[in-house]
Amino acid sequence: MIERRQFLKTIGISGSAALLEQCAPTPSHELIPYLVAPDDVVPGVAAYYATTCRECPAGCGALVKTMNGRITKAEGNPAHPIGRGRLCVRGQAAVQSVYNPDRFRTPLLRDAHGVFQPISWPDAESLLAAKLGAAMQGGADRVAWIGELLTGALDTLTSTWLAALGSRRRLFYETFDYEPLVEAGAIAFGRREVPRYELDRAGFIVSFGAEFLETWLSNVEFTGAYARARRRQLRDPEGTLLVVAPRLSLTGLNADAWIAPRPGSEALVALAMAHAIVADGVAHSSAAPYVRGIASAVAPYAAERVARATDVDAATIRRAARRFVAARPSLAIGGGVGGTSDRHAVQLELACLLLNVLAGNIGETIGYGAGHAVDRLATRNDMLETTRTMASGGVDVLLVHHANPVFTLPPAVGFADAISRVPFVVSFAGAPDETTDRAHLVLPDHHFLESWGDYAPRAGVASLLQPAAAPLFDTRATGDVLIEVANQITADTARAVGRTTWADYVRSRWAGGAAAANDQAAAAAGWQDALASGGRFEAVDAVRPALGDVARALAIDPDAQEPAGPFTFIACPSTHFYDGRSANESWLQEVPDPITKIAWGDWIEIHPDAARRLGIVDGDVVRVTSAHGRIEAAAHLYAGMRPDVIAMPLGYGRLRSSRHAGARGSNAALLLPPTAAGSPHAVWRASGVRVERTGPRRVVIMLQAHVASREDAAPPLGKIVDPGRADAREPPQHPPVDLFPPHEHREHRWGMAIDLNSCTGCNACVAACYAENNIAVVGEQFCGQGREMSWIRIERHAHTVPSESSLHRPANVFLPMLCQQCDEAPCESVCPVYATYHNPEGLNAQVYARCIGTRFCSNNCPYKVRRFNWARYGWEAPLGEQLNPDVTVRSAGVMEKCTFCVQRIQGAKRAARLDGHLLRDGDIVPACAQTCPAEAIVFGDLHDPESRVSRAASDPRGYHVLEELNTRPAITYLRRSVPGAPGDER
Amino acid sequence: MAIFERRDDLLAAIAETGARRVGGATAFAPAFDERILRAAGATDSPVASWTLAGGIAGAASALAFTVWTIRQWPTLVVSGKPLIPWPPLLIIAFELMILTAAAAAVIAFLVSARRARRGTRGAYDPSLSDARFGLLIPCEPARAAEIGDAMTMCGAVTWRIV
Amino acid sequence: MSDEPGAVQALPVPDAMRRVTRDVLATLEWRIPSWLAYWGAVGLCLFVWSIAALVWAYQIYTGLHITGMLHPVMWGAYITSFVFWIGIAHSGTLISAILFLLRAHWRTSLARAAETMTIVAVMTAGIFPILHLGRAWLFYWLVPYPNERGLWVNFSSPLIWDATAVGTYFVVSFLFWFLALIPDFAAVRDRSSGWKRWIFERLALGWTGTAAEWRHFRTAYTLLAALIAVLVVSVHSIVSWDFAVAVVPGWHSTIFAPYFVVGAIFSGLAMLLTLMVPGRFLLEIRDYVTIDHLENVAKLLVAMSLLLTYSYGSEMFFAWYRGDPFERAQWVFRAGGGYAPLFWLTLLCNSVAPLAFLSRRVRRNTTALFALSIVINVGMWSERFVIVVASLAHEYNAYSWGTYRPTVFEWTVLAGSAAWFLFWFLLLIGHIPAVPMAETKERLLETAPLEGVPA
Amino acid sequence: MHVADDKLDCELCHSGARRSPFAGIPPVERCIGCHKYVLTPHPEVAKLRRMWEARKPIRWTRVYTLPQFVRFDHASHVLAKVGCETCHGDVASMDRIGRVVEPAMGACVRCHRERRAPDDCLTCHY
Repeated sequence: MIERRQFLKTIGISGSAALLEQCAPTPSHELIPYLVAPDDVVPGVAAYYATTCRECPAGCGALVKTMNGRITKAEGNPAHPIGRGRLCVRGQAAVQSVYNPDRFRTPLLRDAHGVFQPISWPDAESLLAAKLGAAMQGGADRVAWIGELLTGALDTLTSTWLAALGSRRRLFYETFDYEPLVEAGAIAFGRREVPRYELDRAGFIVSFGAEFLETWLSNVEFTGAYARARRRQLRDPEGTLLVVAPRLSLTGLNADAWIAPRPGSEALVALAMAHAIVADGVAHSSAAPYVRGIASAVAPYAAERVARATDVDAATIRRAARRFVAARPSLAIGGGVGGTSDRHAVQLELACLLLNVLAGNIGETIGYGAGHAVDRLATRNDMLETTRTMASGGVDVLLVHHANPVFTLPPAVGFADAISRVPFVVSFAGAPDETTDRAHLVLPDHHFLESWGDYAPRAGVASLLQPAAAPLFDTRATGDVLIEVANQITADTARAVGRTTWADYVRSRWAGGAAAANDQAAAAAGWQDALASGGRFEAVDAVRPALGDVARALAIDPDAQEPAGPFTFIACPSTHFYDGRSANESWLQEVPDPITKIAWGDWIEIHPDAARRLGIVDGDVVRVTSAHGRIEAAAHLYAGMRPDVIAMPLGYGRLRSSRHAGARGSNAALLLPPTAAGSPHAVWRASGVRVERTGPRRVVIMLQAHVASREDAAPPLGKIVDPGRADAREPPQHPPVDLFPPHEHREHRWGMAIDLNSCTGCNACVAACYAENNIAVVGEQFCGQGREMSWIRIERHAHTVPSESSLHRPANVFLPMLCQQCDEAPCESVCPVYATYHNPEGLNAQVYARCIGTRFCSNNCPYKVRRFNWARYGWEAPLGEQLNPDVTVRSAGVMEKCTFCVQRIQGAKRAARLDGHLLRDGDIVPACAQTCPAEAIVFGDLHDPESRVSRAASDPRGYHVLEELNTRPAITYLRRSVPGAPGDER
Repeated sequence: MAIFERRDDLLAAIAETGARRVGGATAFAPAFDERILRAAGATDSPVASWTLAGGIAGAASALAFTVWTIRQWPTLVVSGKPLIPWPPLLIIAFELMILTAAAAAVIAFLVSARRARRGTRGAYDPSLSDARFGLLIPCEPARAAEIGDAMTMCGAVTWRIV
Repeated sequence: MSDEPGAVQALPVPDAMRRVTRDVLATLEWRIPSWLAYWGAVGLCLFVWSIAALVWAYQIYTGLHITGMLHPVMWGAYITSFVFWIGIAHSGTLISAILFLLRAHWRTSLARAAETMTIVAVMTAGIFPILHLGRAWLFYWLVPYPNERGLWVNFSSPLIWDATAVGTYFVVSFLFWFLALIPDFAAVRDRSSGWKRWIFERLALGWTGTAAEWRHFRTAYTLLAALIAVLVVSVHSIVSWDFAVAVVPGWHSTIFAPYFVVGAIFSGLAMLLTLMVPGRFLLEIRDYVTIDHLENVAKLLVAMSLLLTYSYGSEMFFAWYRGDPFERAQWVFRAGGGYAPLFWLTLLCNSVAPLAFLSRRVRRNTTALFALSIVINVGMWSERFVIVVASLAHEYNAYSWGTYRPTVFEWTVLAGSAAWFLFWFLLLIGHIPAVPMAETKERLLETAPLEGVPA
Repeated sequence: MHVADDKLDCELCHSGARRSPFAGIPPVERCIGCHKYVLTPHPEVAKLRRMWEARKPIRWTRVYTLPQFVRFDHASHVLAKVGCETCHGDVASMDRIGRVVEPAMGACVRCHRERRAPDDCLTCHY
């Protein structure tokens, strides 16, 4: 195993004797101790650092696990209000981007031939200083900064720094902005901010396309809240979530009900609901002062009147409206990227706010006051303006900081041309992307897991970033670079910034905030406390703003039809790649998309009816043409949308030849206009697009053979139950029969309970398992041959529940499938060499060292959760350094599978032994359960009747997958509650 | 030692020896023939009982061995079966029974065949494996000629003293 | 020589017996005109299986990904062929042992070829379980030997039963084969000189053919025949349990044991024809392996084919009658899914084609016999393929259905195994009496008119 | 000789043994910690000094190795009162450290069974 040796070498350098012992297949014959032992590293013992995930603007708290000075795993920080100790699939994969082989290893300068050449830091910095000095002479605003969303230390530093350079041109650019929402807030309540949504307090949620379980605003936080709401609403015959959108995103698939209006008419539906509430006079008392105003504002939008424009019948709208007020406190969420951002985006947000006012949700489930970092994002207008300035040569030096506008802005904006007109472009990116391709100087920043910093997603949540490991390459913190450069340009700039290091800069600011600046002790204590807890968190109480006049802003012609054209194209954010930034992380490529289960490639979603009309079958290459561009990709038939809509995920078609993302698929943004028609906002739709079949089938790697249930298959394994019968315990259809006495497990009987009612299918557990268990990435070709290695996978099972007029029932079940640790496992008895057996604690053990690879166990596993090493799989340097030293790396020809993270079980027992207490419920948390944002997975000891898992397992909704086979799994699944679900299928 | 061309002559010759009160004659044949065997009084064989013994021994030791190995590691439980599941062990035992029984049969044959050849040294003639029959009659040299003639009478093609 | 039976029986007994010796020995002493063809064939086989050996080496080096196997179809062409060859191994013993016990005397002249085929087929089959291992170099862990780890094998595993059964079967059929050869070796010994004589002296173990020797010989032979008759049935039953004890829909069936035994005998007989129709020309033994013998084999084939058809029928019937949705889904898939062509081919080759043997003209036409025997071999292989692969491709969990197609590497290995089989078969049959002489002579004596015995 | 003459405790230098799966090798810093004062004239110690000043780590030769699919946790064994000498032998009496117990599965299992420690495969293999 070459990659292991490589791994070893680096360890040898870092000097830990311990790892040699642990990881060498052919152990080296020398032990190299530290010269001076670092105080926080005990070889072989994990150290955790509290920091903040910066994969997206949500800013979840993270605990980073390091072993022997290497980052092996990222987990959520339980002390942190955002994420509450959970991470999403992208957060889990963040560690992989630390060891991304494509990362810049040194600063680079483009030479005369346009080729990057390494350059030393001092040279690079003085060069930059010179360029900036020159630009300053040119006048004001000749220097522009486009970068990721900043708050706190770096925010202050950059603003003072730019000010010193005489520039106000600083844009915080995020691909997905929340401009309409902010604007609506301003119009309705005079507050330019994104409100705080408390989904867990809502009795009923209506989402007008906001994909809050995937990428919208703060998906981990919202997933947890939504799951809690679902658990509370379990027995509600109407369910918890109604989605109003032309296409079902992952959030939509998790909804109880779905209304599919004509694209662009969502606002009308919302207004019609408001109209219905006012007309029926069921508005909440707290809304009394505003009812008349609202009534006049929404007068034109009677349900019947908008029915034609929206293609939603009046009765359904009324029903939704009644339900919305009845279930107070409820919550209406508007916006969302793939869903409904449109030229009526602001109106939609306003309509949502009106609904929330009418139902009396303001201050209950939706709160103003805290604001959100995204309030400070540059608007699409700002971007266009700057683009124009750049194009007209108004910018001498452009500094790009962790942003990739060249790729993420729709090409129609023309940013790529504009940037080529800028004489000197500097990028702080850590890895190559489309923007660095156009940069003249690259000053690679540390990875955020290697850096100092802070980020405050919203008021009251001041979150700290601290390095979990020494920088892997010759990178430098952007803060340090700015300080150094400022000190080189002029005396003034030097004075403005001061002479310090970035780390001190951050620390001083935090210490200053901690207590009275003069109290050193308190300052130090506050700093230590922040380091330990990952930041400073206090509650901010919400304000109840008064509703302003909205009538003017709501000018939609209720009878207007969307511009004609066969199809509306929707570019959806990717659950795995966000806007494409994480597309180079092989875990995210190999773990299939939660909806389509497609890996390693892009696709275009077409409704089966439309496909039939166009003579397109699954996998055909289709061309989509809009006014702005053309795309070709393989068709994927998806019934979860209107027949007049086609959709495609963003994040593919990265031009840069980074090894995994590069040249894979095509960029959905190609089809998008620079702004929505007749509005200044960004838009992720293109109406009036043409679709045609251009080519024969292309291989699409779909890891789930069949999503929908088929006639030649048996009923779906993921079961559903009607809310009415959620407490009705059905008698077991297959009472266990056995010739032999059952196992007696002396001490423990490890078991798991998975609540299908909570699971949203977000794939976080899958990525966590890859990280924890050294699961090999087999790559595109092998995935295509069905040889992926994932120990846990999310199966999507689609049930058919009849829809009621315009109200459809998605009835989707996401079934996390992993080794069931059967008491009477079919796999065990067929192994000739005892490589797999039943251990005294109820685990279905797999001893890799003993396995000779007859593969009978896998054949005999009804759940098909065993994975075989068909080849010698590698970890390209430095990816190998992420490997978890507590888990054996499996060799070719060996079977492997989930063992409930046995290394964690043994670790917890060991820890308990060492500080002499007994194992408590919750001491052991497998990686999947640890990260599950919906807290759907509970692990524990089935022997202890008081344990959480025992209680969960005895839930009336509980069942075992394929229990008729009498395998006695240790995993109990709890049926998903789906309104209108038929009686038990079998 | 007399060599015959035809089986019936041999049978006659055997009868003749009986008449002349010379016992213990050994008949040679190129192929198995029930009549010759009956005439020559080769009726019973120990092979059968050996085989039986071998079979029983095999089955017993197989059972003992498998049970013993399983008891070596009592924590290795598979599929919720009891530690010592009899159906598989019976299968193993059965196979080993057949194996040892067969081996015993062959060994028994080799041993008793060798014993049977004792005292026929030098009598053998290559033609006996082709188409001819032979009869080896032990007698005191005095009667050799007489018996030789008798054999010729019965149709022996040749006879010689060994 | 003619194709007419009884050319030998017509002669007076002693001459007939001499004639037998002469003809059979002729096959050993390069006096056969077809010796060039013989060595050509042997050489070709050697070449082919050496290529396959190289492929195996590569597979061990790079891993099993060069095969078409995937999740969930973890067994493919290798295991299919294992079952196939084990099946082939069955007719040999069936013919010798069971027919011997039943005093079906026509078996005599076929017995030697059949038994040789058995031994070689087991040798071939035995390779595959090792060949398909993920870590083939650790195959010896399948053997319960005392080791430092204190670990033994899991006797509950059907694979261990399998190893035991196949091992036993090989040893016992070898003993049976060798025992029958002893008197014949003696005959060869007496008719050869020099180093050959030296060898055959050793092989004959000092056989002289006294009445007592014959008695012991016959007792041992009969007992072995009896043991083997039981063994034959048990071995393929156990092979079938490899599948029947699994929970896989399409495998989990109680009729598998008899069903596999019948199939095995069926394919074995077919293979016997495939070998002996050309073989009796090649070795010039048409007087002994006459058209009557071949016809008898054909008759057996019809019987077996009917039994097999019955098994197919009952298997499908119970799949439907049981009412298990997964089992039904499996059969819908077999008949209509990706492997449907093979499924129907199987029925055609094994249930329909052999019915041609109902006509006497076909039974006695060597070309037809040969052609049909090939058809049946193909049918039996694809039957095993459908059982092994189709079942795995379409199990309980719709998430992981998959389609398996053998790769060029696997085909090479399979071709190699066939070559390996022919190589050893030709080598052996060419260097031992291809027809049991002693037994043929015994038949001559038995049928000889009994002249009056002087009182 | 540290053990024999100076009666030093193993864990003084191999401090990992108590708290980590790995006993660990003392950092050069710790050696110097004593040898700044102790036995300074000794040639070996001088060598040590030179390395310390040159900031060069000592390259120790490895005596015991385990394959990567086995987990051995020093801490648990220390806790279970399994003395170092059980595997490493009586270091005091050794002039040059050598293998006492062949680190193979048989030895582990035997010892575990004698001491009623778990003989479940997952104890060490995962």
